[in-house]
Amino acid sequence: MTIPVSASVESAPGADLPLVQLLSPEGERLQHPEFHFDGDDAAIRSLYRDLVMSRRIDNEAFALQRHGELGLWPQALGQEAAQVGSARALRKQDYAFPTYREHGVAYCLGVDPALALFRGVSLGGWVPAEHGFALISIIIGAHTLHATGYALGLSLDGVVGTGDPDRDAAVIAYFGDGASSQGDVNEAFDFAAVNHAPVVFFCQNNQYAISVPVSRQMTVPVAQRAAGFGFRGVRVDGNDVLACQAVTAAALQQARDGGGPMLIEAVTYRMGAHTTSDDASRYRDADEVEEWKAKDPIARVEAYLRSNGTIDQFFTDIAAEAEQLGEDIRAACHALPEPDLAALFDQVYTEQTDELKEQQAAYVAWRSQYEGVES
Amino acid sequence: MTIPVSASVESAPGADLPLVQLLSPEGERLQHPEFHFDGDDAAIRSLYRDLVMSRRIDNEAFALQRHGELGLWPQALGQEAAQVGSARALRKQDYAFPTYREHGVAYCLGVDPALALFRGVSLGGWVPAEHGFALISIIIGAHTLHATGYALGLSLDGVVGTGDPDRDAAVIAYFGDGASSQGDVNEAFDFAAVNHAPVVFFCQNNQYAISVPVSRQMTVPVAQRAAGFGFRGVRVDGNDVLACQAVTAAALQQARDGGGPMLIEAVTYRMGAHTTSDDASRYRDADEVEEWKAKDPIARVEAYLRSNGTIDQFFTDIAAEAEQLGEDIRAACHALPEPDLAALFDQVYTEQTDELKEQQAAYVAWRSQYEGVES
Amino acid sequence: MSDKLPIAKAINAGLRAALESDEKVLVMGEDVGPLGGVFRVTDGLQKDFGESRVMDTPLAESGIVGTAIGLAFRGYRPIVEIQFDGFVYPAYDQIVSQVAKLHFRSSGAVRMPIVIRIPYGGGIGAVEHHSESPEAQFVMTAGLKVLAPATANDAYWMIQQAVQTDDPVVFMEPKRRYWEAGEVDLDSEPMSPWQSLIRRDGSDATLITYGPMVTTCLEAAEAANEDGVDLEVIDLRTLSPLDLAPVHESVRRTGHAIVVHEASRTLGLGAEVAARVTEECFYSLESPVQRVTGYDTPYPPSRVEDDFLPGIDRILDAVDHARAY
Amino acid sequence: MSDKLPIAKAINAGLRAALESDEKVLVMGEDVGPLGGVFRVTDGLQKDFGESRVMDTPLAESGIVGTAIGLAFRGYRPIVEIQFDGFVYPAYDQIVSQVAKLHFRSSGAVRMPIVIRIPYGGGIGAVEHHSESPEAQFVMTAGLKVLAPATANDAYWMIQQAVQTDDPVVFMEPKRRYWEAGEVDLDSEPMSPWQSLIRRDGSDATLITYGPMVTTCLEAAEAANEDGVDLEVIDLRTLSPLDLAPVHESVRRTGHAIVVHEASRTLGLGAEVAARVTEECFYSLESPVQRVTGYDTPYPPSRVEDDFLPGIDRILDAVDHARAY
Ligand SMILES: Cc1ncc(C[n+]2csc(CCOP(=O)(O)OP(=O)(O)O)c2C)c(N)n1
Ligand SMILES: Cc1ncc(C[n+]2csc(CCOP(=O)(O)OP(=O)(O)O)c2C)c(N)n1
Ligand SMILES: [Mg+2]
Ligand SMILES: [Mg+2]
Repeated sequence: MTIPVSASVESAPGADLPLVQLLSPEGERLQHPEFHFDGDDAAIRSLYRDLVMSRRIDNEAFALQRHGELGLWPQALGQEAAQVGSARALRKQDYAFPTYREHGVAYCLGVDPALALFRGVSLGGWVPAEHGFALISIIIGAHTLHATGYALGLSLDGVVGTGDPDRDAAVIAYFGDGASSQGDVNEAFDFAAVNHAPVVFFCQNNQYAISVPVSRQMTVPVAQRAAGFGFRGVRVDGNDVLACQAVTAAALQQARDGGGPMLIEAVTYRMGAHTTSDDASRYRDADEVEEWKAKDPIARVEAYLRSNGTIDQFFTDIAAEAEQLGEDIRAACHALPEPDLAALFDQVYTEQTDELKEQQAAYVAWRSQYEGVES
Repeated sequence: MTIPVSASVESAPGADLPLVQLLSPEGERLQHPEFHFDGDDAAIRSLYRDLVMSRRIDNEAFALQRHGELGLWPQALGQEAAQVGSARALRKQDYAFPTYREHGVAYCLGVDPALALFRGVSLGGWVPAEHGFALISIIIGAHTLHATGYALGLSLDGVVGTGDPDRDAAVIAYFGDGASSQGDVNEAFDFAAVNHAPVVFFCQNNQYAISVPVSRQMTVPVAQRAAGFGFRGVRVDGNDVLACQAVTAAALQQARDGGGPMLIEAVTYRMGAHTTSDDASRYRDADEVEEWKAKDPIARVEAYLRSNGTIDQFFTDIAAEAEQLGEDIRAACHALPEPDLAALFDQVYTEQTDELKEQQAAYVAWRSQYEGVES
Repeated sequence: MSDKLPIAKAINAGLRAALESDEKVLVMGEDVGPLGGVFRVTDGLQKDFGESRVMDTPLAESGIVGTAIGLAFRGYRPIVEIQFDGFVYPAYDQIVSQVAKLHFRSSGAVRMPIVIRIPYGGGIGAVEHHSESPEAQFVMTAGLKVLAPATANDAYWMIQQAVQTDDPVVFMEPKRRYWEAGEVDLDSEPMSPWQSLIRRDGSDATLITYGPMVTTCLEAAEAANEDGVDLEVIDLRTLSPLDLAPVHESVRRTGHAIVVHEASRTLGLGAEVAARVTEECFYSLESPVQRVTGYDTPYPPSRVEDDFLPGIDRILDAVDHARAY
Repeated sequence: MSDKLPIAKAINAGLRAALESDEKVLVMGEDVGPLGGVFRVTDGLQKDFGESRVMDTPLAESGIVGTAIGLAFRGYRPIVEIQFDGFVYPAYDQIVSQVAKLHFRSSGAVRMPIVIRIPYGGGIGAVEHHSESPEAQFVMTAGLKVLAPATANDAYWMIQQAVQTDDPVVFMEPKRRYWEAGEVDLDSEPMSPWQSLIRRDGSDATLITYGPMVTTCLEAAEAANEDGVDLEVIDLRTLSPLDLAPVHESVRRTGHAIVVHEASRTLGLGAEVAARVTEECFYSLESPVQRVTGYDTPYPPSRVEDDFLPGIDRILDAVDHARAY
């Protein structure tokens, strides 16, 4: 006998379950009994801008990789609404723990794209505390525990449930459908639940973990996992920026108010390959990708805005701004300083050890032999 | 602000939720819409015997520890119904993965009590394949994955869902309320779900993980965890041997039939300390223990049998048999051979390595210097 | 002021002092609350500092270390208890890939002042996974510091110094010595924890050790003394970074080095010490560095642990072997 | 019959042969199915052997190894793929506390014929956690065997021999050499995988290495040759158990030993080799064993990895240093 396997994405767990949706793929506004998008059309235009910029960053970095300027790039194409929608629900005092794919979140939080990391000149690239944005976690799932611990720290600091909107804070942890299988992620759910921690678990279910379809990770939607740990899980159309914003805002507010954790499953699709090293044609059909193209997260916002009086000029301006952003990114990439191994010896510990000092000196001495010598 | 903590056992998650119960603490039979105990009174007498023997083993080993014959003993006192009920639902071809506390399960499967292990003369003590009973897992939760893998192996072997009652097999994994927090256990749930593995997860929620009350491990009953992974969870009165037998039998049958995993939460109480090294008075009230005494798993079976015509002689015979078992255990404990470190070098690998051969020879040579010398 | 305290109580007092002196210090782990830990090392701390500063966690080591990381991100200084040596492995990923690397990954922008306390080693008659010596696994990991006190005074001070360190410290507690009492100087400015210390002067050979084996080596030295052999005993105290300068100086004098630890031989700390001592003292060594260690088997059933672990006899045999080389 | 194959393809062919020859052999891991693994090492296997024998697992390394253990209990021989070196740590507990110990715990009643394949090492320009060399963490663990092929022929045969071994084998694959082609003898009875091998005869000094550094050492030896220095190069092949007899024999001839590996120096395999070689060849050594290794920092950003990793220059410097000692 063989083990039952269902690998096709149509059979993805919960594919037919209702999602919170506030903007249809055709660009029509929808009502939901519980979740509402508060903003006006100006707010939607602002979200649109962030969506376009996020995509532009992603495309530009992709191109840079193709030109050999980056070693690797994990495209976020198709996931912009989930990222922008959730990130725009964050306040200054909140804190986000991303994965390697959260380029849109980084953009919304004012963090430069992770070019340094993917160029191989840095393992980080920014100061987390400056932006409320942790460094990228490559070990799948590990950072969901960091997010939970940070949230615990917020509780200990007394900045939860005080009622002061500028003070009460929460944490958001980004992770993928594949990550949900990791022990660490489930431990994070558990620690968050028993500590009533102000953390929102934001899962971008983009249907794949590299080549593995979500049906090999779970048999029921991951949103359902939350109830098993004692908190609420909500499924949202991850290609609908209004719904993502509204649901995340509500979840963060609950957390800030002292209402404990929530899990959001943003159902979306990874339009590109896993990374520039991946060949998605080995494991999925072009048809499937086509189908999701029709649900594009940006097109629907544009459709809504256009049919509700936003003028052409707005779109032209945004396009020009995106063009400029692309150029800036290229320039920034080329301007990235090369790392210096000698300096890295100082960064292992807060205080250099004698051992490392010796190794550093030996390295510098060794290297100096070759200085000025063409290799 | 402090983190919300609720440490009292009255607030244990789900303390007020209904349990499957087929025999009340007073010894009255109860009906349940779904789960039924199939046996007659002779079958109940047989369960009674196993309960008494299990307790006797436990008491005897406890006494042996107190007399310095064992280094440690984790009492199962109070958990006999959960263990005997579930174990008696197993068939010859099934396989159990225990923790350190499953003395009643061992007894039902014909495995000698784990005296060798707790005496420090062995790390194991039996040949798992002979009894369908794995060695004791001390690393909390790790073995739930082994159980899941074994169950996967049953599927691969084609001994699931054939309809042949002597062939179709399943696995049971024992674990505790504390263990449910471990990543491994949740990964086991996940792997079992996606592979539809014939495994029953049997959690003895005895209210404590050493000193930590279950309210620090979870906020909702662990039975509820299952639904989050896509399979069923059932709460059962863990002090009711009929209910434990009936529910486990149903779960195992579902698994053998190819219906996939199930999680059973047997709500019970650890009447003793965590182990003989523990002092439970540091973290719980005597009152609480008293309360649970009234729910004793053996007394209720005796009450039922006595009020339904089982004669005194039966109880006297069982008591005598238990007495004999106690004596046998003492004798067996004293007869346990001492380990020989020299021989252990041969057991690291299936084939001895040269390195170990040298170390073994060095050890033997070194030891021989002292042979015949009083230390 | 000074006091005679068993090591477990000395650490308890050190933790108390740490909790008192900095409100960002937290204690977390399994059973550290009302129970006070299975060895009572955290006894009374929750009662006095509250449930927010001394936290019983769920039973999940990765979760404990992982959330401690998040707390450190938020400016806390968590002291994590791993209940026994053998239970640290579920947290190994968080320790080696996160705790150890975050400072480096962030070019110094993120600090991880986390102390991971691990009662380790054998000799207490315990079941499997309760007697292991995993220190090498941490010493080999760049980004971690590793301390291994051997005396009550060191235990008291080094736990406080570990807490004050801005780098992550794995704090190895010699559990079989928990109940051995020693004088603790409660006032005097302590010596740096990052230095090894000559515990006994000697001229014939150098014993290099740490943690629970310090006592054993001192006993061996006493025994050797009766035979007219004068052994120097060096307590490494810090395992990462290693402070081998005093060892080199000693070996240059004695010509013989014997490393002693409970961990198995292959790639135990003794391998590194042997390699470095040989590198530094090549022409002074009159015999190759001897390693007296646990054997290369898993930790055996406790009834034979006394033969598995280095004892006075094996140490003296190694000394004889070296001196007769 | 022989064929010129890159190492990745040689392993693929070896896995295919293993799957063909024993129906209890399984392949499992992340992306090993339709994708054929991120390095294509399992390419085509699921297509030919089906989803029950070549299984894409959920994304959880502890789960993968833990379920493999259960399958081994049931009589299977699972080959587990860990996608990259740095992702093995979530499975570390299952590997060191279970896989390694079950045979010992059961007094030999339980066998764990599991192969854990780990593509390891740097030099491919990857991001963090994708370039590590965790072999020492397994070599130090009693109960595990560790193999590290360096050539296509060894890769092809050793993976099959690993699968046939009744003990657990951690199989370290030199990922930066995956694409380097070598002659594979598809017929001839292979030599034992538990032996080291002299890859190049020499008389002036002995380079001791394994895995990806074998090629580098051979290149270094060629370069030295031009300067009239004749280096012997020994490929360890098996890291646990170590087969050092040929090393000792060689060092007794040359008087100089230089160990080369990518892993950091402290408690890298070189420490153990240095300690043992010194123990065995004390009077033959004209210089202390040199270690040419990665530095004691976490693996750096890839743009500087060429300086971090041992290269020909550093190896030759160490040779010069030893010979001038
Ligand atoms: C512990 C660990 N195991 C494996 C990997 C390799 N890996 C990188 S991304 C990935 C898939 C992640 O899938 P998912 O969580 O769905 O996120 P997505 O890439 O789809 O955004 C895998 C297996 C890793 N980075 N860490
Ligand atoms: C990985 C690991 N961490 C910690 C321990 C120490 N420990 C032994 S039993 C136990 C509590 C287990 O509680 P539970 O799962 O509820 O089982 P119970 O003892 O109540 O039967 C702990 C923390 C361990 N054995 N393994
Ligand atoms: Mg995904
Ligand atoms: Mg319990």
